[in-house]
Amino acid sequence: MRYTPHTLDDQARMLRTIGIQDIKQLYEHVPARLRETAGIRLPGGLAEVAVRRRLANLAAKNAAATDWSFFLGGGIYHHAIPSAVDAVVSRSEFATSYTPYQPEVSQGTLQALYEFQTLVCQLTGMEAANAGVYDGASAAAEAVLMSRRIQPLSRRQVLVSRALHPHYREVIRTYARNLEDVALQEIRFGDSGATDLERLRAALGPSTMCVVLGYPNFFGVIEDLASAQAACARAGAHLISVTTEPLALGLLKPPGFFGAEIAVGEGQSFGVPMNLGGPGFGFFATQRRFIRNLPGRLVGETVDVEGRRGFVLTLATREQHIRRERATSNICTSQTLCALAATVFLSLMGKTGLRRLAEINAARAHQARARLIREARAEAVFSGPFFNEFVVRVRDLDRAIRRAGERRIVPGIELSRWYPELPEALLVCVTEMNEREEVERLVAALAG
Amino acid sequence: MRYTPHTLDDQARMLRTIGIQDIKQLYEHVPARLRETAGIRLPGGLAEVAVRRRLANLAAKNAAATDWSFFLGGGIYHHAIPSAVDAVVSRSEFATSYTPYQPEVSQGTLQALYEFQTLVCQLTGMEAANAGVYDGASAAAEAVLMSRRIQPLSRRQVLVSRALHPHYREVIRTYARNLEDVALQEIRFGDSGATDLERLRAALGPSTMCVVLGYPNFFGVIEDLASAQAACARAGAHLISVTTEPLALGLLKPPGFFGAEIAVGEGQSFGVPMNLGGPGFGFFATQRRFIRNLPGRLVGETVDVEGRRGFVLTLATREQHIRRERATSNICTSQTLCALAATVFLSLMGKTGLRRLAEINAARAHQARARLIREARAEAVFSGPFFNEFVVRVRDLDRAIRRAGERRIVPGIELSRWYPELPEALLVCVTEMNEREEVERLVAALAG
Amino acid sequence: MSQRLPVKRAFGCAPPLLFDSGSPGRSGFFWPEEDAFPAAELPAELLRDAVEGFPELGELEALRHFTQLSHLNFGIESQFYPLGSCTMKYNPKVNETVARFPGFAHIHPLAPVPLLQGALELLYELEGWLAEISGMDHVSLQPSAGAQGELTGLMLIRAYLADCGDARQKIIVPDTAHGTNPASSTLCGYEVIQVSSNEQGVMDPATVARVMNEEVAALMITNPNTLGLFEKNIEAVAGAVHARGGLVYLDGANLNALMGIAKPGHMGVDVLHMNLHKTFSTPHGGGGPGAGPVAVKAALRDYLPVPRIEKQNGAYVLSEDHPKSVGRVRSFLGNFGVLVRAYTYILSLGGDGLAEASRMALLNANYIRKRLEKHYSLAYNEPCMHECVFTDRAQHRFGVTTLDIAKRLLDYGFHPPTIYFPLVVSGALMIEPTETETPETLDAFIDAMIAIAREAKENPELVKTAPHSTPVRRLDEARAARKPVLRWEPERAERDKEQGML
Amino acid sequence: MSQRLPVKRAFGCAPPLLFDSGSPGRSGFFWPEEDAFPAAELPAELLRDAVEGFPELGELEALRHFTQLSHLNFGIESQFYPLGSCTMKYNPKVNETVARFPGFAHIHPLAPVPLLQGALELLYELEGWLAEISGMDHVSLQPSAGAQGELTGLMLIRAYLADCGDARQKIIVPDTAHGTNPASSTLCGYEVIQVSSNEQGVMDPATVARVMNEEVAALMITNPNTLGLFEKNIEAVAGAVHARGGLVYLDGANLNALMGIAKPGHMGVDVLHMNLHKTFSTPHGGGGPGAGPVAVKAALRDYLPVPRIEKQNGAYVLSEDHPKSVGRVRSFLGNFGVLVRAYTYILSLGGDGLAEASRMALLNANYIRKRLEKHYSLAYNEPCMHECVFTDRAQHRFGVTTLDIAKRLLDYGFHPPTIYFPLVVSGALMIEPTETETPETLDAFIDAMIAIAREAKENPELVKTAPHSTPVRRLDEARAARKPVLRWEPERAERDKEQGML
Ligand SMILES: Cc1ncc(COP(=O)(O)O)c(C=O)c1O
Ligand SMILES: Cc1ncc(COP(=O)(O)O)c(C=O)c1O
Repeated sequence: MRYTPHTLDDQARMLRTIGIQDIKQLYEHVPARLRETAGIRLPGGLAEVAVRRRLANLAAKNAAATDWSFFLGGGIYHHAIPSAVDAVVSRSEFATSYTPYQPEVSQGTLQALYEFQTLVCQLTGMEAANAGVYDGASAAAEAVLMSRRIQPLSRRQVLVSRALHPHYREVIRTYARNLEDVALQEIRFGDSGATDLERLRAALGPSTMCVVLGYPNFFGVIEDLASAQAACARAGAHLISVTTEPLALGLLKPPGFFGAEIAVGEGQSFGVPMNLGGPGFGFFATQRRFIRNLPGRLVGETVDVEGRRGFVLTLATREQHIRRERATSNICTSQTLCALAATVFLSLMGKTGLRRLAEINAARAHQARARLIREARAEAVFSGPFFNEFVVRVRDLDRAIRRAGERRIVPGIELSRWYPELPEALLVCVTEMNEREEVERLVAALAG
Repeated sequence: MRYTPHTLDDQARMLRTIGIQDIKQLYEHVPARLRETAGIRLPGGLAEVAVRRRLANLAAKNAAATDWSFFLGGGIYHHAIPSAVDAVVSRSEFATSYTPYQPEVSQGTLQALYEFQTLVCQLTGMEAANAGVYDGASAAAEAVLMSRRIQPLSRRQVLVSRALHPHYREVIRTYARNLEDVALQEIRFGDSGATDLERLRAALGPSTMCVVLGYPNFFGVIEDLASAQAACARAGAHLISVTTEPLALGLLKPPGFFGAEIAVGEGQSFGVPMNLGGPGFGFFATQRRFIRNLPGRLVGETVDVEGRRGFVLTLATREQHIRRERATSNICTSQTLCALAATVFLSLMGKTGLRRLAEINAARAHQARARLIREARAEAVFSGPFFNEFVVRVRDLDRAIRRAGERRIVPGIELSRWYPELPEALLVCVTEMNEREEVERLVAALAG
Repeated sequence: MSQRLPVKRAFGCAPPLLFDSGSPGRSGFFWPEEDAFPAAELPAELLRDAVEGFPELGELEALRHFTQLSHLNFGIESQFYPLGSCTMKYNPKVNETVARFPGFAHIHPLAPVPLLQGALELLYELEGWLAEISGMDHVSLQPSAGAQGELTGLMLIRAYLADCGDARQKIIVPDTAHGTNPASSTLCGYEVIQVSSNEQGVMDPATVARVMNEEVAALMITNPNTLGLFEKNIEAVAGAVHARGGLVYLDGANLNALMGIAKPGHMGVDVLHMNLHKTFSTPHGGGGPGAGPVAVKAALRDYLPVPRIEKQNGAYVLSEDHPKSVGRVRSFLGNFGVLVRAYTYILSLGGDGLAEASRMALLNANYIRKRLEKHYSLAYNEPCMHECVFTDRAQHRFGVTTLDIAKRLLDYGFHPPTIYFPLVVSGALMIEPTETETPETLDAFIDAMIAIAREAKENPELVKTAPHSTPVRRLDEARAARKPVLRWEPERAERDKEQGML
Repeated sequence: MSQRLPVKRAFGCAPPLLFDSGSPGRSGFFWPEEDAFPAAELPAELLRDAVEGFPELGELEALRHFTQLSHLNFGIESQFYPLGSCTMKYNPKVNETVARFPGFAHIHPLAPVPLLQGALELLYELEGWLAEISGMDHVSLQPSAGAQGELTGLMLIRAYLADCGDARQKIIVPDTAHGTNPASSTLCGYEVIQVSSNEQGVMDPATVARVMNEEVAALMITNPNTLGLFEKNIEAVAGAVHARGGLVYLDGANLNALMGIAKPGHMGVDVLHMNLHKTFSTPHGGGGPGAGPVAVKAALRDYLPVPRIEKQNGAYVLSEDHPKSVGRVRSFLGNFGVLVRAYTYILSLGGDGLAEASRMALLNANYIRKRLEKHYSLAYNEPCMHECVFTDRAQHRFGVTTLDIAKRLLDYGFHPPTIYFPLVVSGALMIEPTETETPETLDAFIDAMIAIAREAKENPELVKTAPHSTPVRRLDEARAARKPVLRWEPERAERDKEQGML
């Protein structure tokens, strides 16, 4: 059979050793009724070439960024991935190993995760980070749950910015729903596209547990974390900063700089292909005093019996396999290989490269916005500062999008499906992958 | 710069250590006139994304077997390559290492080459094989040179079948040309498409050094090696068997079975992409008594100081780096990584798989030929038995080829450019990659 | 002190940390084109300074760092990896090839749906296949891993019961359950009632009936359970739960034992999750990414997470409008890249191949069980399914524990079984060979286990001080937890250098 | 006997041979579709029996075999590999990515030329770039490696002279030349005159003039030569050769030292070859594939091998009709896959980047030379270019040889330099760091060399018995050559098992 190496002789020999004649005897203790109806009605297996043909046909029915011009962000970004990244993550020693339960033969994964944790701290300006969680959205939800573990029972009100990524707000709602004590409240955004700080201050109170803001937010706007943090501090609430485009942290003051208690986000931008939105990974950072409340895996430094440095999974007493129903979270398998990709990516970019890449993104996005407004009669929607994403209003948006589509351009994301208050608004993202001439074609297409 | 890691500080520190101020001092002993005119007038370097774009554009201007139906063989074959093959050869421990001069840290390459030599022996039915040469054509030429090293000065006539691959005949001519004593003579083929054995017997004589036959030959026809070998033996000439489609050896009696003195060929069919015809590798096998006359690298078994088995490059006294002008050949860098690919490929196919794959090729080719003759009014050209390639005559061939081209089909190779005596003859190759429905479309296209 | 110096060896030395490598100003980033580009005008007060302590390496330098790290890892393609409950089967290379097709790797989840028809077709088909394999009615591919599948499953049980006006507070979980089961229950706002398995290592219907009442929302059961035993009373157990209005959740992480042998959907299961990174061959990646689809019976369909993939006159669409749905459990459409691999695996094996896989998984596990039973004592003397559980009882008298045995296996070039799990077995050694291993490999592993049993008797010190041949030897985990060092910091790097630790 | 048993270690054990693995009837080949297909009617007497002793493994089994083998190899991405004359620079990953584009990997050389325009454009452009870099007029990309480039170059010299009615019989080759130079000369039907380099390690014009006469077709010179020294008299030397009607062939294997510094085409060179698998970063693959293009001055153009790539009103064509050509030197169009990588490398670096590469190659080599000169004695006290050559003179008195030093370096995790070449230097240690290595790596290597120099003094036995940490220790090469065992055979496998060698 395809991947089972057993020849008939192998099977016969093994059955003899076991002391039975027929392999069926191995599961005859399974109730007959179940066995009789267990047949799988699927076609037979295919040769590798046939499998590749079938998958190639399916892939051909999708629009890939390799032949289309995407101006799509909204939580998943099209960035350059150096070939060296895949060369590392496709090495079977990384790709096929399990969660590093046996540290003596897992130092590769463990050291890389320790380096990952450090990189996340450096980028977010926080003191401690875990080895990653599923994605940015569940990271945001886990952050709320972590705040709940820390804050007194009297604080269960969660203030969520309406300018936070809609999926993230939904996932927070899904997770919170099962915990009767948590009450979510949405805070509107103002004309700048940033969360309305007046409304935030008004909503903050003695029962507030935490405030969740996007940084930058879903509109690409850079929130004023300084003021938000000040307000939270005054009210005794935690500030949770959520980043969907981590490249921004190569350029912007990090959440830790403002004193955020928790900084989380999606890391896909760092060396992970878009993959229709997954797998990427969630990053999760906090202050040292909170490390025992962290969800997920933590890698720590230690020494072996000969005094040599080594790395291990640590603080496992937080985790499900030890703590079971009292664990800080239920996460077991996470997104390690994507975290490794990010670690490789960031070590290739390095201090100067990451900064430069962020500058290139900002420069291209700002130039594109200016040209769309100047040359394509698009209207600015928000006045706040932004990184590589921005919102414009395009008259007759549907036709404009269709026009662009005919030229193999996807000009951005329509916001009205999540924000009825923003008709004909388009969220446009421009990265280093959008050539100057692509921007020309975008402007032409939207100008009509 | 792109791949040079030196920062300006690094350079300054290193120059200080060396004891100079300016890096130019390192080559000021190079005549000034040379230095002044050494500037390279090429554009500046490009970022990886730009490089990939440029190469993607070039690649898009070629017709790839992934979107076209190729019925092309003629020395390079489109076969299935399991993903596992590239997974192995792309491992940097194999891909980036040098010829294994330091066996203690090259056992990976050395054991694989030892296994390769064994596989070549098993396939060809010969007693010994080297670690590979450049390609099938130079292998054929090297075989003639090897025969020359063995045969007495009185034997310098080389009989080459006209049904041998034209490129191979040309390369033999190119190599022989510099050796005044070697005289090449071509032997015609008969109606079967096989070498005319009468003519061969007539040409064979006391001055004949060797006879070179394709097995199968360029027309896909399976030569009668038994009779050829008998004739050679009688005349004291060496029989050199040359195989361009090694998959045939999974099904056909091997050259060694008939007593050929040397069996060589091209190995691309075994796990190496077509790559516009290179890199592939030449395989080279002979009888034990001749091993000291072999060209190229040889890997042998030995033991280390603790008695453990290990492998080393051996019989180096044949080679250029020791023997210099008296070496058996000048080959140094060969095609090791391709030989490794073949070793992986053959170990995946295995005894039963290789046979089955060969049968599938033969079955499809035979069926296609029958249908072309029956349904597309193509005429059989040769009567001899064939493996996965055959020749048919198609009326109005140019128009037929154009018609096929419009349907993204390349129906085969026109022979008239090499064989004016075969007008409108088409060499058609059918492998496991040509789906049943592709054959339908081929028949339809040629039927017009 | 000298032993503190890094080991000098030809192979397998750990590289220094990224942060202790490189040189200021060095970078693998190269983007000459851009130099002309006008910079964006962003208010200076928004901008950070260069990231302190960030790596500064060249491309080869970085690549060599990670290549050297890879040489410190065991992996399925280098070693036998019989980690119980983890199903470390071969991860086919063709899966990796197709997952990298640009039409899968470089597509955006918020692109217009007409531009994603191939992806949606794949997902739609995969949902159907998983339903057929598991005997359930509907599937959602959203959850990112098994644990998130559990949480999703429990959430929809909760939502379903709430709709029936029958809010309940508790979940019954067997003592053999994986830690994620109780953890997910709590996360879903439930209280956990732990029940113990009987002397045969399985759930007893009577026991369940005894704890089952109107406060209990569901029973979470694993089948085969973590002892590798088939829950032969599962139908009766499910009956007892259903009788009192509860639902049955099946942890399908061990589905690799059941394909073509028994369908969970026929056992009275209402909800289950599957681990595609186990049964369906997607790589574990050193701890993910995985995928943990949930499958339900028809009655629970409306509660599945959004978005859902539907086929409307020939075209695939994403529908979000399901008022009863538990909502969205993660961003976008799940771990698509993982789902492509699982799809490819099922397509490659086909129905018969999957059944064959489960049969061979059982054959391999029982072969090991048989050959080792005279040398190690079995936790339960029952026929096993895809894995078998031993204990260190027989070695205890020599002072050799399961941990020692595991570490000694490393010196023989084998990854150890899962140890000390399930918790009900003291010193558990949980061995899951999977179906992709040859009998020769099993024999080599078994011989090593037997040799270790002998060493435990004749030379216990050798075993207790193992491993002896790994890049680092036994690590001080207590120290790591006592004063956690979770990141590099400049000062520490200095200190360690002085102490010669690196 | 026990030491003959395979080493037990966690990492780095050699797997058994393919032929001693597996099980009869096992195969990684899976092709269910075909079963219906009617078999071809081939005469039974043409068909062989199953291939005796052929491997019978499963897919994972085979993959694990080769993955384990890979762990026994050093490679550039795991170790520093300063192998002199081999230019073991970083082989960029992007080259590997683009070379695998279907539009390059899956194209057929005999497809109609209109279907290959992208490939021909690439080759045409690459020819022009190599001409510009080397200062020559025309280039052929046909030769498969350096040695075949040499042969091709000598053949066209021969053809050219023959056409001039001036057939000649001899080639002058310096004693420092690489072995392929004399070997290629013989293969081309020439007789070799070896001339020795002067006390500065370079060719002396007078010496050359002395041996130069009307029988000599050409001088083969390497610049920088294999001592890493620039042939500073090359113009005069070339003059001496030209004066008597001979041509000058340059072995361009060391071009990595010259880019942007000096063009061979300006030195009086008529013909040269380049090693793309050295200067232009294509991977060595454990011994190939490579590419050894030949470049010539205008006068020799008509003699270049066929086919030639020409541009005719916008389209690229392959022309075979060149009556003066030496003919075809290999099948099809050369090692295209390698040429794509070299093209990508040049495109990535650009003209300035190539010049920078050569400058940094010189910087690295001179840095090593400087730091080691107090610990090892230099072969020649001359400024070096891209590599430097030391000897074991200083270690000899402790009975420690170049071989011992090389083997001891393995224990420090470094690949040794090229040893005992060039032959004119006794106990040569030829170190070529290349430009892609960091100063920190050079320092680590230098420190290891210095430590070994100390060990040679204080503990020579340690060095003489090295390596101590490799999967196998020093191997008996004499035994291998005495009774060559070049292949597996069933009987031998048996015998070895008895002797416990595997
Ligand atoms: C029985 C069982 N249930 C649940 C899980 C959790 O699955 P995941 O790690 O994908 O979250 C596992 C994984 O180890 C398991 O073995
Ligand atoms: C100076 C020199 N010339 C020629 C060659 C031969 O090149 P190749 O190995 O590509 O045949 C080499 C390769 O080692 C070399 O170093």
